[in-house]
Amino acid sequence: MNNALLLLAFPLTAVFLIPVGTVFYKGFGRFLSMLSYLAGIVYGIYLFPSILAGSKTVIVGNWAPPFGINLFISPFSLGLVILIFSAAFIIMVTDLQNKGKSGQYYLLYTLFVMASAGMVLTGDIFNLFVFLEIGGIASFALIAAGASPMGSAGSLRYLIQAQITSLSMLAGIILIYSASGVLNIAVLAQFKTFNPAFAFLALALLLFPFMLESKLFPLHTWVGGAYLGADHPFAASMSGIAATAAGAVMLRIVLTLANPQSGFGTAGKSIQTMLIILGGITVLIGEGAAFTEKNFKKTLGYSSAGQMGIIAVGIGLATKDALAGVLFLILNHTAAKILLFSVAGLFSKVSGKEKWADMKGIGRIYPLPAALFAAGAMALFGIPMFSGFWGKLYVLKSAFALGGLAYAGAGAILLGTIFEGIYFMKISHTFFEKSDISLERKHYPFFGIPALFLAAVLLAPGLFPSILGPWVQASVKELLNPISGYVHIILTSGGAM
Amino acid sequence: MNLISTGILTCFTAGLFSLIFLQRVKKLQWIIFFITALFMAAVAYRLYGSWQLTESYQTGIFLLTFHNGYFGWIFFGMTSIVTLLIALFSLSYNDKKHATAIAPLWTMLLGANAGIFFAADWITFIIAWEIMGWTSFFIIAHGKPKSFKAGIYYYSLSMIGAVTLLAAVFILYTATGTMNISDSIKALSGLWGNRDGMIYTVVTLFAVTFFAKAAIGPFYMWPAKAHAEAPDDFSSFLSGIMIKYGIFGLLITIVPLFRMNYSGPVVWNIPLALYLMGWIGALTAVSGTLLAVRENDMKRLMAFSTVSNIGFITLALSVNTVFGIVAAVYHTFNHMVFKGTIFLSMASVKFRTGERDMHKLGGIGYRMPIAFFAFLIGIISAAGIPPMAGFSSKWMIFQSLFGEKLLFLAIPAFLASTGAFLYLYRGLHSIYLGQLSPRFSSIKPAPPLQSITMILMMLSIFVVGAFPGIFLTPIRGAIAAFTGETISAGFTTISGVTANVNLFMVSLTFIGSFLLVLFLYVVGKKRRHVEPLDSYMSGEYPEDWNMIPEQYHYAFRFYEPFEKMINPTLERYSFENWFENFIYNTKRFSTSLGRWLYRQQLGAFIVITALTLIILTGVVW
Amino acid sequence: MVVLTSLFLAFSAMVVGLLFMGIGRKVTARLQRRYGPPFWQSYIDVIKCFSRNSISHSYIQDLGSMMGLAGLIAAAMFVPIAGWLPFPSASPIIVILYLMPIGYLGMAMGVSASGNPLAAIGIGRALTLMLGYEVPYAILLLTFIASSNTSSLAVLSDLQTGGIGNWFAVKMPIGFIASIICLQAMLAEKPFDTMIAPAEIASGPMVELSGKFLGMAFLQHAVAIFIETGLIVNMYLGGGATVLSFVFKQFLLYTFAMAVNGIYGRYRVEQAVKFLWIFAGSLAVIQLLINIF
Amino acid sequence: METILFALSGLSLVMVGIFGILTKKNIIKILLGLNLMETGINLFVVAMGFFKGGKTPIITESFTASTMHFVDPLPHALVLTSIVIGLGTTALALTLTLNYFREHKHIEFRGDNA
Amino acid sequence: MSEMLTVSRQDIMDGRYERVLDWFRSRSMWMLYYCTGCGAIELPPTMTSRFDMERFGIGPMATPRQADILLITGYISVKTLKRVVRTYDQMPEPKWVVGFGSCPINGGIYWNSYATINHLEKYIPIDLSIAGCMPRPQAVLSGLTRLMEQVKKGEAVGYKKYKMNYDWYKKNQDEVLYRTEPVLGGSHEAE
Repeated sequence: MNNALLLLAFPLTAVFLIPVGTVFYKGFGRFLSMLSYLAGIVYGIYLFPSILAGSKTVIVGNWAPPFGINLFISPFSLGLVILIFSAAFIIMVTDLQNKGKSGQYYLLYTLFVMASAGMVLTGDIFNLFVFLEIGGIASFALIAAGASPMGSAGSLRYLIQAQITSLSMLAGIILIYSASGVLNIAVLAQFKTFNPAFAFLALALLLFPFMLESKLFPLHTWVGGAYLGADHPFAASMSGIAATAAGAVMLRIVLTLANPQSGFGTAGKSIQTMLIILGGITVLIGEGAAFTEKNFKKTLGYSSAGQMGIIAVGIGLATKDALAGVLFLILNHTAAKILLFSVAGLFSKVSGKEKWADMKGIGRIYPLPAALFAAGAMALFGIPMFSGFWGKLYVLKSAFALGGLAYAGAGAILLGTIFEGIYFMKISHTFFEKSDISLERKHYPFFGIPALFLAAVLLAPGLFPSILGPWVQASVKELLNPISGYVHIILTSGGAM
Repeated sequence: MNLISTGILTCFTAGLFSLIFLQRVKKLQWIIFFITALFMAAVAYRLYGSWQLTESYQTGIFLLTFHNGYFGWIFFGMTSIVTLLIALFSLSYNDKKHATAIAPLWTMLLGANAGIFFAADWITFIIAWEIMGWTSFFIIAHGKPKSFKAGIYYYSLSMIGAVTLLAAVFILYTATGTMNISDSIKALSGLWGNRDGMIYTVVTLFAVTFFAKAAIGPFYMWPAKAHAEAPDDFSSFLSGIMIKYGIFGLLITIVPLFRMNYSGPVVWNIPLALYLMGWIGALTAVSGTLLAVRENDMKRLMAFSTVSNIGFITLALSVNTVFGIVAAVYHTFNHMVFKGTIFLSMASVKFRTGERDMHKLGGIGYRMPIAFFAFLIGIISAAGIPPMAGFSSKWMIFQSLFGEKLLFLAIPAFLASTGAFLYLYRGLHSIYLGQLSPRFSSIKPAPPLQSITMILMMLSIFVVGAFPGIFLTPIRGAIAAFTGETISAGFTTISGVTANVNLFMVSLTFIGSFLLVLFLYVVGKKRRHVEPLDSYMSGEYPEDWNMIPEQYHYAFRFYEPFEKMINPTLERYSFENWFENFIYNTKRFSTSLGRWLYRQQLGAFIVITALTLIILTGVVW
Repeated sequence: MVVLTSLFLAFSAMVVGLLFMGIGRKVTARLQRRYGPPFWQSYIDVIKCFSRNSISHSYIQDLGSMMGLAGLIAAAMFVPIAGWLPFPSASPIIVILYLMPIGYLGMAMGVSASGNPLAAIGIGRALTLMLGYEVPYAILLLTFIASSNTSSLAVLSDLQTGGIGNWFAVKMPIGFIASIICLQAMLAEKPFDTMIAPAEIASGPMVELSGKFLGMAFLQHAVAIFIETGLIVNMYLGGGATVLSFVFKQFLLYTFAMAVNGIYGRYRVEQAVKFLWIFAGSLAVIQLLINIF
Repeated sequence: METILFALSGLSLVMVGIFGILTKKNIIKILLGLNLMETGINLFVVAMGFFKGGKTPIITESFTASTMHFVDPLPHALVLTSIVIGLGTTALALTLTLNYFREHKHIEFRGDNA
Repeated sequence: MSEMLTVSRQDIMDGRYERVLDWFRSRSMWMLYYCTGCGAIELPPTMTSRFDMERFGIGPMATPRQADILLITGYISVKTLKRVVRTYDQMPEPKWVVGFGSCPINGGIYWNSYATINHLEKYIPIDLSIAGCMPRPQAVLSGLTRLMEQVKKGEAVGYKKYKMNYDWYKKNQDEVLYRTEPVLGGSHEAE
């Protein structure tokens, strides 16, 4: 059994089994979904050493790449899939304290995780569309399933916007198909006869939903409602999993298609410029919105937009350093956001408040979560000793080295960092402020252990950046040399499993 | 043995340890803090002499390097000693009633302190700088709503400084290809004449960073908030040591940059940019002084005094001579000691009384003599009056200005220097002299440990006042190692451009005169002691009018006529108001933008989407 | 030997200062068509003050008074009298200008310790006034640095030897006028005596001084007169070839100041500061500009 | 020519849909607009696979690859998927609208419930 | 101890050493005017160019701390007595009191007023009285020169008398002062 399809098969099996199992045991959904993530993690880690040695492609249904669907398992995609599964698993663990979620919730959640993982792995743009839609539908439902009465409103808005973008993507797909006759990224990467303008439009339409999902300006307007509606675990997932997947897809598509051998070459360059501009604006708008926002979940959501803006700038820069930074940032953002959302969830639960400004003094009753929040926040805005620092540093370094427009991007990142630092410090300190809040202190073991683990995940690469070294180097090498690292492997099916 | 990194790691480990495990035992946290400070002082002692010690660690693409240079060491050594004294003070200050939870963070801050001074490459410097930023934020805010406001103000400026530092470093790195601090500055100076625009960008960014930290120029307003609201014992660290990081930063970046290969425009023999910096420093000194004169809160007053002194130091740095640099560093160290003393004395007063508003105090000096003398010696030094240490450095700053004939810059400096008498006397009078309130009539003198600290600091001010060589000799050595040039100065004599002063002689003269006057005093007829309230009130008995001593304490709006004179000007040109208006308007703008974007999200979204599509297509076709 | 000469200088500064004060009173009296006290009246006053009992509110008052006089005496040691100094020093003006404040600070501290609000008001005014005159005075100092690159009084007086034509009062008349205005303020004579204002704030800083403390305040004022006039003599009037001519020039300056004192009213303190900054300050700046360019 | 006609008619449906989404506040109407848009895109997809005179791409006896012109079958397959997804989304959206109605007692976006 | 001690002036006069200082004291006498009554109007002519008090070293001073002479220029009402006593207490020794006009001597035209005291001597020791209503500047000067002579001889010893008979003076003062007690209800009552 050495088939990477299993990575998707585990959650998919769970999805099918959950409705059946829930009939017999109410907690079955939670159990099975967690089991499937765990299986995914274990299997991913099991595969990892061999993948690090050489990327492989998995051909689905025995149809060779130009025609059939293939999954691509590389250090980059496998690493992110492991990250996604781990994130899902940890979110589920922190959520263990909340009883009473139905089986459907876990079904949808597992579907969502599966779709996210699928987006990272797939090598076919229509397949990408399908995963996107599956994930989308799951998330609309999950947002609406959140406890907040705003759920359905936020969900509806998100739905409408997401549908428009995914329909645009469909149009993009068909444009590309009509011009080239293929849907496979690897093939497209070598397809030369594109009108650059046409290529730009197609590529932009193709990236549209992912820009939406990673909350890039001007497609970030759904953030408020959706985050407000979703419950904390799913808000964390949107931030940690969906955005990660979207970032991975953008990385894959932009870097693979924009290689100079492809007809998308010049268009890709324009797309990268666009990403720098939009990313820069997103950082400013996102952090600015978070700066003025008082609702805890929305603040974190907008901050997530800001982070994705930095990642977008990094993708746009597309240098070795920038991509290393992006990988650091993705890891950092996922871990930190899960940590922050879990703390936010815990605090909302114990205090019954939604706004962080109302949570004065809660950190004096729950010192560990509040301290971990501060740590996560600092990781997010790039304080040294956390991985976010290195990520930002790498992105900035390459931005300043490139010059020109990249200066603007770097300026936006720096300016956004100021806002981010200020409001995160505000929030962190608010928890420790003296107040007359009186809460009974309860113990939440399912919070502490995963939160500490996340803090460790944030801290370890920060202190010893070299532990991520092999993965980052392999990924960056793969992303920067799409022909040798991606196209050839797929087209020759050399590494087929 | 990797002494530097061991020291820094010790600080962080000790800090984390006490943060995590000693939350319940505040006393132990402070003891750990003191031990760490002691350890760092020992490290400083051990590091003396081994000037070639370099420690580096490979992390990712950057090499983290520490280097023990004479120049960094002298700052580190000085700060370590002062920190040790403050730590000693804190041990006694943080009793059950006054304890704050800042000790672990402060312990970590000591590590950042060492990191800043020993960093040999920019990444290390940035790391230390950022750690310093957030730890000090939490210390300043320390859980009080009012302090928190001050802290967030401080941190905002700190963040601005941090990001400009990042930008500056990366532009520098791109241009020079090296992360090593001194190498990169040297390499950058090689580009004078070719890429002046880039160099000025870097200079501006560095200037923002270090001006923001040192409260120079438009950033003059944060010390008043942060110093005032920080824990009292930390205020002296903040004012004495932390604000000097900015000066250190200027010393390692802008100052050497303009000393090497400069070929741009020149005003009065110094580079135009430095001349501008000089004016910024001079205006900072003046505005700090004028604002301090108006203050009624003792910690705010001294914070503005710090701003004023920093202005002086900037002025000396801008002179662009070795003499000026020596003067600046000397004044930096002097300021470290005397402002530390002053803040410790005020902390002691607050420890006993709990008051910070000066008009509510008064007469404390009759009850707390050692605190009073510490403050007195401190302000004499701060005012730059011989025979205390402050005079010699102020004198050198003036001499450095005279030496380059920067006479117009000297005018505001004189104004600030004389204005210092005003606010310093105000502090002395309002806190320690005048009428003693019955509320404080039974307060005890400062506890022994606090007294010992203050006595030690007083003595050092006095001794350095007579023998400036104690500071100047190592400083000259360090500057010689740093710039390759040196200045002449004796152990007791400071030489200026226009005249030399033998400070030992000045001290002796003063002591001799004092003895003479003491003789006169003894010869004169005996004195009778009366209570402060028994004073000339047109023959009136204050008790008859239900008057209490506080009402006879003239402290509130002490310089009202003068305030009336300067208030309109100060209010018109207040950066603080500008800054606050800016923040307010930014917030308003982003709120309304947010409303537009998020409330009408659907319509806005689609319009924008459509527009984007059209633009995308339009741009391309 | 140095100690003895220093002591001598200290006493002579007091003696000369008191003499001036006495003569000044006489001059004022004559201006007001009175007979006036004998010129040795000030000596009597001081001795009487020391012969009286005194009242002190706290140890700080004693200390402050002593510090006040000591600071001024120490400053006097640096003023060359016709080129003569008790011990070798360059006698830089800045040292003198900054040693005098220790005297004033001591005095201020002493009277503040009495707890009388009037004293504090007086000191507040005095310090404000100090801000008024120190700035023009410092600019005058800068004019010398601009013209002859020295801030040493000894060097300055040496530069002026050889006739009236070499005096800086002649060479830099504008600066001289500014310095005369500043002198008036430094001596706290009318129109700049708002810090004393006996009828308003009961003689301000001295309100609680009695007996020997008052005596020390008198001596302090005497020494201050000696230093302040001596500074200007050295700076502008050639310093004097002999001790006698030096003292005579001081005397002239002081008499002039007393004459002005006799006929003027009193400025409010902020008016005084404005006057000093605008008139003395701009005169000094003009002189500075002339000297630089 | 017919391909362009088809494509344009599809795109005009998209425009109608966008108009609906932009101008209407009633959620049902917005969803209708969305569906119109979706249909338009589907039409566009199909149009992209069509050319005049193309045969049905079904393998029959008369199938000879070298002579026959087929319309491209892949877009049809894609459209099928897309329609299914659209159906699912619409169903979900309607459910959400029902929820929305329960919570707000109306089915309009009023701009104040971000 | 309500009886006044009668001691001869010789016993409490200044000693030989003090006499040297007394000369200086006599040549430099600073006055504090207690200008409650109408007599103060006679002082400006005494000071200004016609008579010029300053030639004897006599001059006005602002506060009791600096003054040697307390000059009571006119009647003393019951309320002001308290202030006079306080002022006198605040003066450092040696100190002298000069009664100016008839009122401090015997009440003058106010002798039967309910609001004034008649004999200031009962409350504080008076070294010298200048009679007249009003005494002219010549009289003032003559009185002051007499005081100078007394001081020079060490005979002006009122302050020593006051110290010795403090209880007697205190009793007399209290007899009057209780009438002025409730000014604002008194601070001790308010607390």
